[in-house]
Amino acid sequence: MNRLDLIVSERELERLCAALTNAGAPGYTVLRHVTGRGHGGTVSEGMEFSGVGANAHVIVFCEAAALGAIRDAVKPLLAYYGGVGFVSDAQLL
Amino acid sequence: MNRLDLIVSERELERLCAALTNAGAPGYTVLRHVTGRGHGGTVSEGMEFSGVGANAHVIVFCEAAALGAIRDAVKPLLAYYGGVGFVSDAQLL
Amino acid sequence: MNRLDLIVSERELERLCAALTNAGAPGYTVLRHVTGRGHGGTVSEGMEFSGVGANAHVIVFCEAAALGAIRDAVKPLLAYYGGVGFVSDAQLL
Amino acid sequence: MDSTLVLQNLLSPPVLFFGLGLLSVMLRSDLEIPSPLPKLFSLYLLLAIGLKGGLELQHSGLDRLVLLTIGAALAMALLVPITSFLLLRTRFDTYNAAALAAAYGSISAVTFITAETFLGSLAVPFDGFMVAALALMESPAIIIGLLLVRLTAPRGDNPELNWGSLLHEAFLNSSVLVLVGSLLIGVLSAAYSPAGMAKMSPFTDQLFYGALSFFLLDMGIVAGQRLRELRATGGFLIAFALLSPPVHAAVGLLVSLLLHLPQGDALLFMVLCASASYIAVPAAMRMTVPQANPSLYITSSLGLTFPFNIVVGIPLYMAAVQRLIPAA
Amino acid sequence: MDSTLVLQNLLSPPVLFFGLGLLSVMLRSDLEIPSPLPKLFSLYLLLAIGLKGGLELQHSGLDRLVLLTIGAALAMALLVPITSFLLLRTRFDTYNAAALAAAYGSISAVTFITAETFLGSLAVPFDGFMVAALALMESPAIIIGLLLVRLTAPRGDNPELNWGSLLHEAFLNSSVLVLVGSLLIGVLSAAYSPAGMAKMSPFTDQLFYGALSFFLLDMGIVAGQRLRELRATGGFLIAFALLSPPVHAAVGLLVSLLLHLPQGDALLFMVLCASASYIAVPAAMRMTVPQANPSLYITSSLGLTFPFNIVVGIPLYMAAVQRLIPAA
Amino acid sequence: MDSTLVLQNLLSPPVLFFGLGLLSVMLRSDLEIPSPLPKLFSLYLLLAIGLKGGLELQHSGLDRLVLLTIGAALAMALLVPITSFLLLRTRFDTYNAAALAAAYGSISAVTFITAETFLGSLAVPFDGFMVAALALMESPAIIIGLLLVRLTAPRGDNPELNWGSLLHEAFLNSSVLVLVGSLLIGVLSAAYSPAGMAKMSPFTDQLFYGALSFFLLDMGIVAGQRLRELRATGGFLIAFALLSPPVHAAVGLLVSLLLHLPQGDALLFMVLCASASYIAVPAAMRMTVPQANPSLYITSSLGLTFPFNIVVGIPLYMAAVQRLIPAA
Ligand SMILES: Nc1ncnc2c1ncn2[C@@H]1O[C@H](COP(=O)(O)O)[C@@H](O)[C@H]1O
Ligand SMILES: Nc1ncnc2c1ncn2[C@@H]1O[C@H](COP(=O)(O)O)[C@@H](O)[C@H]1O
Ligand SMILES: Nc1ncnc2c1ncn2[C@@H]1O[C@H](COP(=O)(O)O)[C@@H](O)[C@H]1O
Ligand code: NA
Ligand code: NA
Ligand code: NA
Repeated sequence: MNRLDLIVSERELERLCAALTNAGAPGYTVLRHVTGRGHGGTVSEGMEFSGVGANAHVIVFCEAAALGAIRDAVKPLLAYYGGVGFVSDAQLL
Repeated sequence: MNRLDLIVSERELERLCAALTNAGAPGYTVLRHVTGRGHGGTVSEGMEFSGVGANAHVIVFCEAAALGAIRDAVKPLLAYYGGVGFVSDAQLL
Repeated sequence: MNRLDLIVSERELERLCAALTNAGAPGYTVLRHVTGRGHGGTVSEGMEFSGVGANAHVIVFCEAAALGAIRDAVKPLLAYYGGVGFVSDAQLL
Repeated sequence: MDSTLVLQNLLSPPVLFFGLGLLSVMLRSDLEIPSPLPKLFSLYLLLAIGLKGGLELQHSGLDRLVLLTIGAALAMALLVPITSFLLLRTRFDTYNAAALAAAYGSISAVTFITAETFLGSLAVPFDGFMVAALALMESPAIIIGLLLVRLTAPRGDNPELNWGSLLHEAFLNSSVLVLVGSLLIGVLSAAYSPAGMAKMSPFTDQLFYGALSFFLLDMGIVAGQRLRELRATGGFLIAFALLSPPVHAAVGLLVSLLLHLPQGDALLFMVLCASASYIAVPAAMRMTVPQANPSLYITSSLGLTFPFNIVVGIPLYMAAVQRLIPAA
Repeated sequence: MDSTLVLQNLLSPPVLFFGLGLLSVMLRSDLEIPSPLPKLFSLYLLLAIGLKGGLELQHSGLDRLVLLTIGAALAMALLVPITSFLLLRTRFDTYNAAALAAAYGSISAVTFITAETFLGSLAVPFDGFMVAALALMESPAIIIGLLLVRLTAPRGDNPELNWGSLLHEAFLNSSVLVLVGSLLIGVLSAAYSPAGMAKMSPFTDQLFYGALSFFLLDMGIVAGQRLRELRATGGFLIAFALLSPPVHAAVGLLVSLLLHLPQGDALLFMVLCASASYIAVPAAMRMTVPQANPSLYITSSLGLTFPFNIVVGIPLYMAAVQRLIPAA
Repeated sequence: MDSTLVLQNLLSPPVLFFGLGLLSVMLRSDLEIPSPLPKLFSLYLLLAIGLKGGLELQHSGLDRLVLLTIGAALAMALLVPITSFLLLRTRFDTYNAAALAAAYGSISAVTFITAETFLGSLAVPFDGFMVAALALMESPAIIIGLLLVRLTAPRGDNPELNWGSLLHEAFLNSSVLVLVGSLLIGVLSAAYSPAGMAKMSPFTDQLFYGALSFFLLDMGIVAGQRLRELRATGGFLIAFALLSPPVHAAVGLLVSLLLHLPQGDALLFMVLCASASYIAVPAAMRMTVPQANPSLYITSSLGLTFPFNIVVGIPLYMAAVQRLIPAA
């Protein structure tokens, strides 16, 4: 199996989850109120009151066979809005 | 070493942590207020005020030798209450 | 690529992030309000009101080449203040 | 008369804010009251209502009517879940029928509070001991629900459940604890620290109406999100969620007439019977009957029964009360 | 006279708490108002100001002056972003210029609220319908901003954007929804449930000043954090952020004179023109113009323009108002 | 007389809510006040007490008694940690002894606030400058604590610590900053913006008692959780945590007699001496003396000393005050 770690702005979260569901992800886990630093600079919780929001960390465990479709659904969102995605190996407990 | 990712309802968190400790896990890290989608449908923060709670994400780093006991302690909880568990490889920094 | 998972007290978070940046980490993601159990006992959210804080979970994805410098920057902090660090493999999505 | 009461209820700030919350979900706005702010308001409301009830209970004391009313409340907390279970069992498996029955046998504190506020705006008085009835009706249905599962489910399906943890879940869950605790603190402080109770008043009395409105904005959002899952609920449950409240309220009215309760107490008694729990019971069922599907009992109690009672039920019940019980 | 007004503003609790927040960032204290507490206060302020505006609007009704003022507000919500865009485009690419223009064409509710509070402490009256102008000026600039991008950006850069989601973002974002919703609830409740409105008053009126002070403590922290990023902003934008407010306020004063607005309404109108959005617009731009750099539009509107207006702008504009408009 | 005072304190809403929190932990209820709500209440209490102290300080001015009292407070902030260190060093290593000494040399703002509320319910007046003493006693112990480590610990164990970051930690931590900042804002606003201060009053005065009660509910939970870890603490530290408060209070009473402080100020002075910090000091020690075990200094100050003072200590000290100082 594979594990995906996607980190995007909370503003795009709904869009990302819809894309994951459409691409056949069997499930996902979302951690909100996440901060960090990337190419787009530092993201803090300071602006959360304004609706701009912080980041969200989305974790997907899926079969290797499902990875291609998910990648195709997710990559354009990351490219247009920013955010990063990584894959690693995992097995069912 | 191994890394375990367990995602359960916050309602079972205390029980899960007790099971981990009893099974000899050297430590664990808990992220609460986690949302997501799985076989049991979508979990949001909307019902947190009611005590139903959202999900919790529990991470355990342990020696491969300890994995068996932890799996035996955790699997019945996941089977009865729902929730998912995954394993991957990791090393001490 | 590598994935680093660092879990420290929120009190040392600023110091850790500065160390990561100085050591050339290309970015990082921070999850605050994290609880858990380790050699230092149990950490809960109960004392957050007091400024003592809970834990923070910091994730870094970096090239294997950058790992050495990051390890050298992070290990002394973990040794002095407590906290744990683990490495695993990962690839860009 | 009915339509005036409905309109007066509908155009009051708390109900309008509830509507704004519902609307924001329908319009898919990004409005959210982020967690744990709803918890702050729900804790505050329980604490304030407990204190006020305790203060009044201390002044009125425990006479025969109080004990009779509380006894009747407990009887309803047994009757409603058992009859509901028998009805629901015709369509649902034993787990879901029991969890739904427990929800409808228990109460919704926010519905009760909204009814109190409605009485306040009509200047109809009510007694502090009704809060004790509220507190005592929350737990029994949780136990009945699990007993029903035990008695009717196939053997061997229920590992590791024991009476200790069940009673704990029923009587020591946070909402019961805060409500009962505040009630007792109200009784004690009213007796021994009246100056202290007076200094609580700006917090518990004056802010109450605004805090309720703010919380109902969130409840509107949550109820609206639940309404989206209505498809999964099915026509039978929708009918049950909308028709059982007036039926249970009618039984409550009958009991109120027998007990000669005054108008205000009668309305509150009806609301206790008519409302369904979406706080203590779902939290307990999630743990003790994990085989039941939470989206059934939460959607019906929170997405249908709660809005029905808040918007239509309360003025409707009041109209019946005014017709059958003379004003004091 | 000016210096008295400046001092009186500077030494009022809300502005002093704003200063304390700024100071804590400069001194690198670990003071933080943890999320989501700032959201609680910002929702509360919008809700309270909406209700109060609705109450007064219901009393005053919609006469000719009201409609003219609201029309003028909408005209300013078109004029300011277009002229700002033309100016900013000389230094920034089309995306950043448009996002900045949208921010300055829209409004800052907290600046407006602080101006109302300032008028309150001077005992200068103002009209409830100004809140309607505030609500209506929030959205148009979002649309203008995106239209400017569409008309001037190279083709093929904007995938999947459609008018539906743009209008949705402009008119149904949470701050517009809460403000407009509370305004309408205020109008309705004032008409049909005056007792309900009276019971809201301790929550919406009496707490208002304290809640504003607490929120401005957080705004001081956030503005201070933004000020640290000033280096990335560049001299031109710094000048724009500090000079455009008095220029836009002057235009606003001219319009107020033409409309014969009384002192209080004139100040509020000027503040609407002079303030820049750091809530609705950045949230919308992040989504609809992701090519623009948020740290430019947030830093300039929140780190520079907002403190300028709060600390210096409001008393300055008031001094001009007092010079040119006779007291009622 | 003592027992009346104890009972009156015990049955007041704030102390009863503290007890409810303790009870909920003992009964293993799932009641929690989720983070960051406790932070909201603790920030609010510091802000309100600072403002009120500043207002009164502005009215009373800085006379000789004020300066003497503040000087005595600072002397106690040196004496208590040094004597405590010498005692604790007999059983603990230098790090733990110093961290504990720092906690007991510093103060607990919530204990102080509860004592003020207790005086309020007895209608015994006290002076605003006592808040200045509170603010000034918070920091010195942090510095003493680290100095004790430096002077007594083996060389080479303390990397990268410098005076800058220590002073920063001592004087600019968030609780000192909010308290001192609000005190200064209170002084300034009372002088230059009395209307503003009046408008703060519903927020800072009227809500105070209720907010304190709510916060003490959480403090009861946190203290109860700490009490569970008592086994790790050891008998010596338990004795120290329960016996040092009356001893330090007695020294405080002696100083109060020498200074001819009136009853109210004397009680507050005793409470400052008797209370231990579980906010600023633990946060600073976690950073500057990581070798010390937080569960020792947090458990003893929060799990033992704090409840002792809240429940028993305050009325006990008041009984002594009433015996030795004539009412004004
Ligand atoms: N190398 C990295 N390791 C961990 N998190 C990262 C990394 N790069 C970016 N992120 C996270 O992804 C968010 C968006 O990244 P970016 O679009 O590059 O600004 C950042 O705010 C971080 O939270
Ligand atoms: N494939 C998956 N990847 C990541 N998280 C998952 C996955 N499946 C389930 N989860 C998480 O586990 C929770 C419980 O899963 P379940 O019991 O299947 O409903 C869900 O709410 C998700 O947060
Ligand atoms: N084996 C482990 N697996 C997961 N998290 C751990 C582990 N050990 C420690 N932690 C986390 O790291 C924090 C600090 O660890 P320590 O310094 O060992 O007390 C703990 O509070 C846990 O959140
Ligand atoms: Na019921
Ligand atoms: Na503007
Ligand atoms: Na002390």
